[in-house]
Amino acid sequence: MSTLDTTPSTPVTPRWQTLLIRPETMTFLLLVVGIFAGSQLSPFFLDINYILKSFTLYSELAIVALILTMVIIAGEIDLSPAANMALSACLFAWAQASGIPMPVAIGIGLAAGLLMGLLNAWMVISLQLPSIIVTIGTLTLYRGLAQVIAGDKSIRVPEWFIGVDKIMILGIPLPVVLFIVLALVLAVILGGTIFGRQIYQIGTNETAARYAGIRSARIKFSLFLLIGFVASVAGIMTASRLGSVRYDLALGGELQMVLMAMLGGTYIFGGRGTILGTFLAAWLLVVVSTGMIVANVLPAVQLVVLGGLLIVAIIATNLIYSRTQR
Amino acid sequence: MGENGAGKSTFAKILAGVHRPTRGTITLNGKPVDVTSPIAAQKLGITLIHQEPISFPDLSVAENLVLGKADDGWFSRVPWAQMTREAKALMDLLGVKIDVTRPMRGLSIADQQMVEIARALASDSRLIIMDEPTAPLTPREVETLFVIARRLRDEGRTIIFISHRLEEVRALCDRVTIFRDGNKIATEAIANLSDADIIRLMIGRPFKEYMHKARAEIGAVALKVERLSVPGLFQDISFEVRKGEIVGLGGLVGAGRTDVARALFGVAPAASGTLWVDGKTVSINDPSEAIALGLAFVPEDRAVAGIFRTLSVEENITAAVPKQIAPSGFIRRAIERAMANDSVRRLSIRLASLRQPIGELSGGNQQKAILARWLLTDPSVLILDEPTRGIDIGVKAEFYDMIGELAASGRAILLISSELPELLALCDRVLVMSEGRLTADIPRAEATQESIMNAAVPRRVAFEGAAA
Amino acid sequence: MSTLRSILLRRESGIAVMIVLFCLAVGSVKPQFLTLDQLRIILLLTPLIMIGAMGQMLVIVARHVDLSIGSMLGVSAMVSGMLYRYVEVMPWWAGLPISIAVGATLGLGNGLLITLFRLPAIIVTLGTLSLYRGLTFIISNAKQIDRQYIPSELKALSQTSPIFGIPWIIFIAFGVAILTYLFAMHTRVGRQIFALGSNPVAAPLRGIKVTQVTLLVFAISGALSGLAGILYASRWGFVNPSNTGAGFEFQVIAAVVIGGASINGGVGTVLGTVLGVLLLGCVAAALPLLGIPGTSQAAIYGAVILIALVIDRSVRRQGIVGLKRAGA
Amino acid sequence: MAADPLKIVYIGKNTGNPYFDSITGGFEDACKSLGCEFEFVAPATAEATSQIPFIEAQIQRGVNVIGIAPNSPDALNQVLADAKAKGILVLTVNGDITGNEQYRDATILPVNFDIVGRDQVEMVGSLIGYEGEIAILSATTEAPDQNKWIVGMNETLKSDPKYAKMSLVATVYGDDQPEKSTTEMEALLSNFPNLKGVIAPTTVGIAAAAQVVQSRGIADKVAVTGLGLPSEMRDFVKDGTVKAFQLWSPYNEGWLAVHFAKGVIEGTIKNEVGSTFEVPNLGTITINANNSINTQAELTTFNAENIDQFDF
Repeated sequence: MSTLDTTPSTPVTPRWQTLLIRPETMTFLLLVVGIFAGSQLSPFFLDINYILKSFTLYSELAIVALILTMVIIAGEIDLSPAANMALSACLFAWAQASGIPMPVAIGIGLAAGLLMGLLNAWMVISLQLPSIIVTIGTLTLYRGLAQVIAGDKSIRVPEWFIGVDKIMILGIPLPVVLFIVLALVLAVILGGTIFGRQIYQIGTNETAARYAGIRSARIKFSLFLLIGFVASVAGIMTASRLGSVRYDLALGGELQMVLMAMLGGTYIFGGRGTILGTFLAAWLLVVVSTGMIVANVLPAVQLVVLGGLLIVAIIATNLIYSRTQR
Repeated sequence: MGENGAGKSTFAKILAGVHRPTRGTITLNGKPVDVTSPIAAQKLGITLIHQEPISFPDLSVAENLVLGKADDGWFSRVPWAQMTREAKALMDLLGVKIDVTRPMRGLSIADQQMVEIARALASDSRLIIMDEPTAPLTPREVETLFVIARRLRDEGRTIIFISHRLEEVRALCDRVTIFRDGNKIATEAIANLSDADIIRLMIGRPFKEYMHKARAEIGAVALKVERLSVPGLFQDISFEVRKGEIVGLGGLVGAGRTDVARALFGVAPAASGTLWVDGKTVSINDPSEAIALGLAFVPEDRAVAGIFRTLSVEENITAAVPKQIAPSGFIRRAIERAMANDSVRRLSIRLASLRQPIGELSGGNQQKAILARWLLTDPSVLILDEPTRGIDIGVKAEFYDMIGELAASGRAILLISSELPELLALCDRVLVMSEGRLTADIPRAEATQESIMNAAVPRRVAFEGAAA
Repeated sequence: MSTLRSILLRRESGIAVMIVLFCLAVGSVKPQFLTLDQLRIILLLTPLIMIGAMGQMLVIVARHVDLSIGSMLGVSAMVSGMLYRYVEVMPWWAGLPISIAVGATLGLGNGLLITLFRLPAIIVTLGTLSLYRGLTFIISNAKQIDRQYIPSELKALSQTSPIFGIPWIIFIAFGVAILTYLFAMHTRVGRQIFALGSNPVAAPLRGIKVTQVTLLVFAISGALSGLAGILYASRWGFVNPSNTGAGFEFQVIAAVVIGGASINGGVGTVLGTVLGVLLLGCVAAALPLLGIPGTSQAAIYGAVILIALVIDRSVRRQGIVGLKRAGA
Repeated sequence: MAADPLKIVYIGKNTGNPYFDSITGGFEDACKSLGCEFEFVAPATAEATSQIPFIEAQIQRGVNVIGIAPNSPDALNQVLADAKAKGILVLTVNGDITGNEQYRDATILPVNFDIVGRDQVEMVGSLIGYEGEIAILSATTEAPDQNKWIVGMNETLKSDPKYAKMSLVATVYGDDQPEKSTTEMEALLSNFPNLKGVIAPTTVGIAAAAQVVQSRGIADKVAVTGLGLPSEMRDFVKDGTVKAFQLWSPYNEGWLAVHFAKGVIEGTIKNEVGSTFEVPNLGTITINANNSINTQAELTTFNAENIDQFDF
């Protein structure tokens, strides 16, 4: 066959260049800068044990942010997982405090998480409502229900159940280990399995994905279920770390989760992003937050920095992606 | 008038300021004018009535009439009473009964078009361009439209009426201009042209014989369709496609061909009708089910339904065969690369790297990659919807060769195309659809541009005293 | 008959009926709920939400959403509070234009980020929600502006009444609602906001300046948050960097969505929004009267938002189906 | 010992809470006079867990003393245990982790909280002539201090014949939010038209209650009292809406905390129940049961005569 196509293809950009303008590179550089700045701000900052310990405080959110990354890549968003964490944790704690055996109580918490994911999935996929508004509604509802259940009091968990963050594996707290392991697993799933591949394809072009025989509704449904479930796991982990549960557990965590995903270069309109990016961004966020806290920086400045980072991150990712798009 | 893609709509949009011309001048009432935007067009008294009316569904009819009409400052008052009064007067003038205070949402397309016409009147347009306004209308509505159009003409307004319905053009127009392949072919008083003349002028490109491969053995029935219907889109479609056979599906844009294909493939399943694949009755409710049955579908609009623009060529090619590249769920890069490489070689896709985003390829190579995607599924029935649209002439020839080869290897092919020479060159039979119905099944021997066009152009029986 | 039917079918009638039924139900248990005095209480609960809801309604009609209103409220109230505290010559009324201007500026900031970089409003305002809140802390050095610094004339707006014992602040809120009505229904740009939200693709074809209209909408949302900010100082007599305006966005969005504004843009009425606000006010006033703990309030808001979404969805689906059928 | 100045940090409930300005003032002045280093930090919001990263950071900074106004009676247990394990002196100041006392070394409270209920009942009684219906507008349902005082009020009303003609008709909770407190107050007035007095033992609640009474113009009929900040209540006292209310000196809490901490670390004060020590301006202080220390014996009552003497 003759090739008569006269339209020249664009020459491929060299690999080092594509690597340099990846958003993950930006995240990594920011992380380096953050560590440097932290060590300049306070002499107490640069201590690996302290950073690890600080990370445990954010590890539950970071774990959920990994799944959220997949949800965003698939072209949706979920703002409710932090509220989900609170409600599942409250249900779990309330169940075990009212005498239900621990395994059953944990089961109740996890089932509640799944159910909350199911409600989101049903409204977004079956009713085809925009996920962003739906999850703002469910975020209010879930946290509200947590408040109904727990009131203003905290519910204690038994002494033996406390301290998931005190379990060390090779000197690393268990929640951090879980985060790292989950990140590895999800990175493999997202980058190496057909399930992950199809998540990118749905997020890039859902119509084309359907035409290619990809069951996008099913995949999105499972992602919402997954994030609901993982949020409940994270909620119960938080309960173990704190030793008690209140309705305001992980309050405002949705901002942190979205921030981790966005800072890691996940594209808000779907189709792009990596687990590596979110992994780095989680550390970046911890470094920035703890750096400022240990330097006794006014918490107000932290709010400004976090809000500003979110906006800068989406502007930067948008620019990077629009450059590589054509 | 003109065939699909002759450039009628684009021309109309340039006149109305939606697109800018690269060169040339527009002369209006003897003066050269520059139509820079839709608003400028409106100020010049030019109104374009789009094929699918553009409206603001949540605003009232009256508001849709005046919106964008006069731009006298952001905070100037909206004169509701006057607006409603004027809108009512316009509707009365047009003789249509539409409550002008109701929102546009829920109006029939015909009524929406009436609103568009009223809008042209409201801004006192002297030149009204109607782009295929009758396509979605019932005969009675067409008649109403024509009565109004004639009255507007009698008032001294100019109307450009774009259509491919011979009868309508004959019934309404004084002169006809025929476009073909972006060129003006002829302008003539309608009385001087016979139907045959017009059809000849529309299609009259010199018939170019494409190389056609040796015909394959035509085998058993691979796909059979009976009385397939989706209310509002198409009715009672019945046909069959045999192994090794290339069946063309011709017709004008909007005839419902793509809708049939989408129904076959389970994208938008049919409301009623029966399907057989390889002699077995099947029901297909999702593309994945169609694929499992050995169907493949190269859709018409690559950007919307075909490619994953930002993903790699490799990933685009292997998108429909997850089980082959990932037998255990984990992607086997080596297999994937080998399959993609093989496809690239077989279809001679020009690219710099398999890892390159497909959006960087030329249109023809993107289309080849989509075809490659479907060939990997080893389909027994291949539906191609305008496979060569927007592709260079040289690459087209490659596609023709490939389609021939695919049939020769025993696949059944349903080829939807608006290009008559393409249908004539490739097909063993040509089915023609018009207004949602199958109007002809022409064997290769009898297929000519004229015979296809004759079946494709809708002919309305009665305009006079039309009772639907 | 048909006009009666069309009135009954309107969304506003539905909310009005809900309000009446709710009040009767509460009144049957607690008769004192059906007194004029209670009406005053309900009205006093609503002015800030009503003012915020007017801006948010316009934003939602334009197919966006503004999550930062609570923080904008906080910044504007704080700026005026700081001026009251440290600038002796500041007349009491000066806080009104200052807060409105501060709010409008912040809103314009949102609008610029959204239009310049083509970012989704929800993420931008999620970012500025945090950023503007931080700003409140920074300008105030995390110190509350106490009651004694808020001019008594300003506080009097919430307590003294020109007529019928209804405080000024309620008249201001309804005044804003009426102005919003006039703006939305009777100015060209107001209608352009609806057109833009109704069909963003068609809008530029009909000569609507999309960027400018979007900026204006966010500036209005900010300006009204600013007005709500200074009235917060009037109503509660203090400005606190962390409390003032916190959670405001959820109440406001709930009211607007209940009021029938469609998240798909183009649809929303001032009357519906006012009724949505009043319904929330009735709920808020009834809960303590019935002895229901305030902790269930958030859950009720959340449930109400979701129900409104589902209703909106089913109404819209009918509309689309109707259109298709008519077109066939 | 004198080589390194003592590093003291106080962690408030949240920033922007005017109450803590005064406590911080006490800390600052005491640290200046004793030669310690002092920092005040607080999270932006007052949810249960928001103080944890701040405590972690202070441990990392190697401070000697952590004073904290805990946002939760139990969510801080783990991290406070860590702090204690590092040899840091942990003091809860202006609020205790009731039920989890083992996680702090001592608590510094303004007065003996056992008497607050009794004093508040006496205050409202004196305002309404010891006769009629009264109600309580509290903060949150689970606030330990509030509940302790409410129990005290109930017991006083029941046991003391002096208050026999007073009846407590309702206890409601405004969650320390102005809006919520206002609606609860309005509901009280609607539900109990014969209400004579309201005790709001919380700064947000008393201001909200006073405002409702002020705007309704019913100060003669309903007496509002409770615990409030003079800076927030000054206007209400001056225009007669509130005749009198009570509080203590938050400043002294900070002042006492620093003196106590320095004494314990330098070994001059024994942190044992029953031991006593001297603090300038405050006199002799005794360590009560549960290692609880109070700055003053009685609540301070503020009224139109004395309110201008207090600037917090």
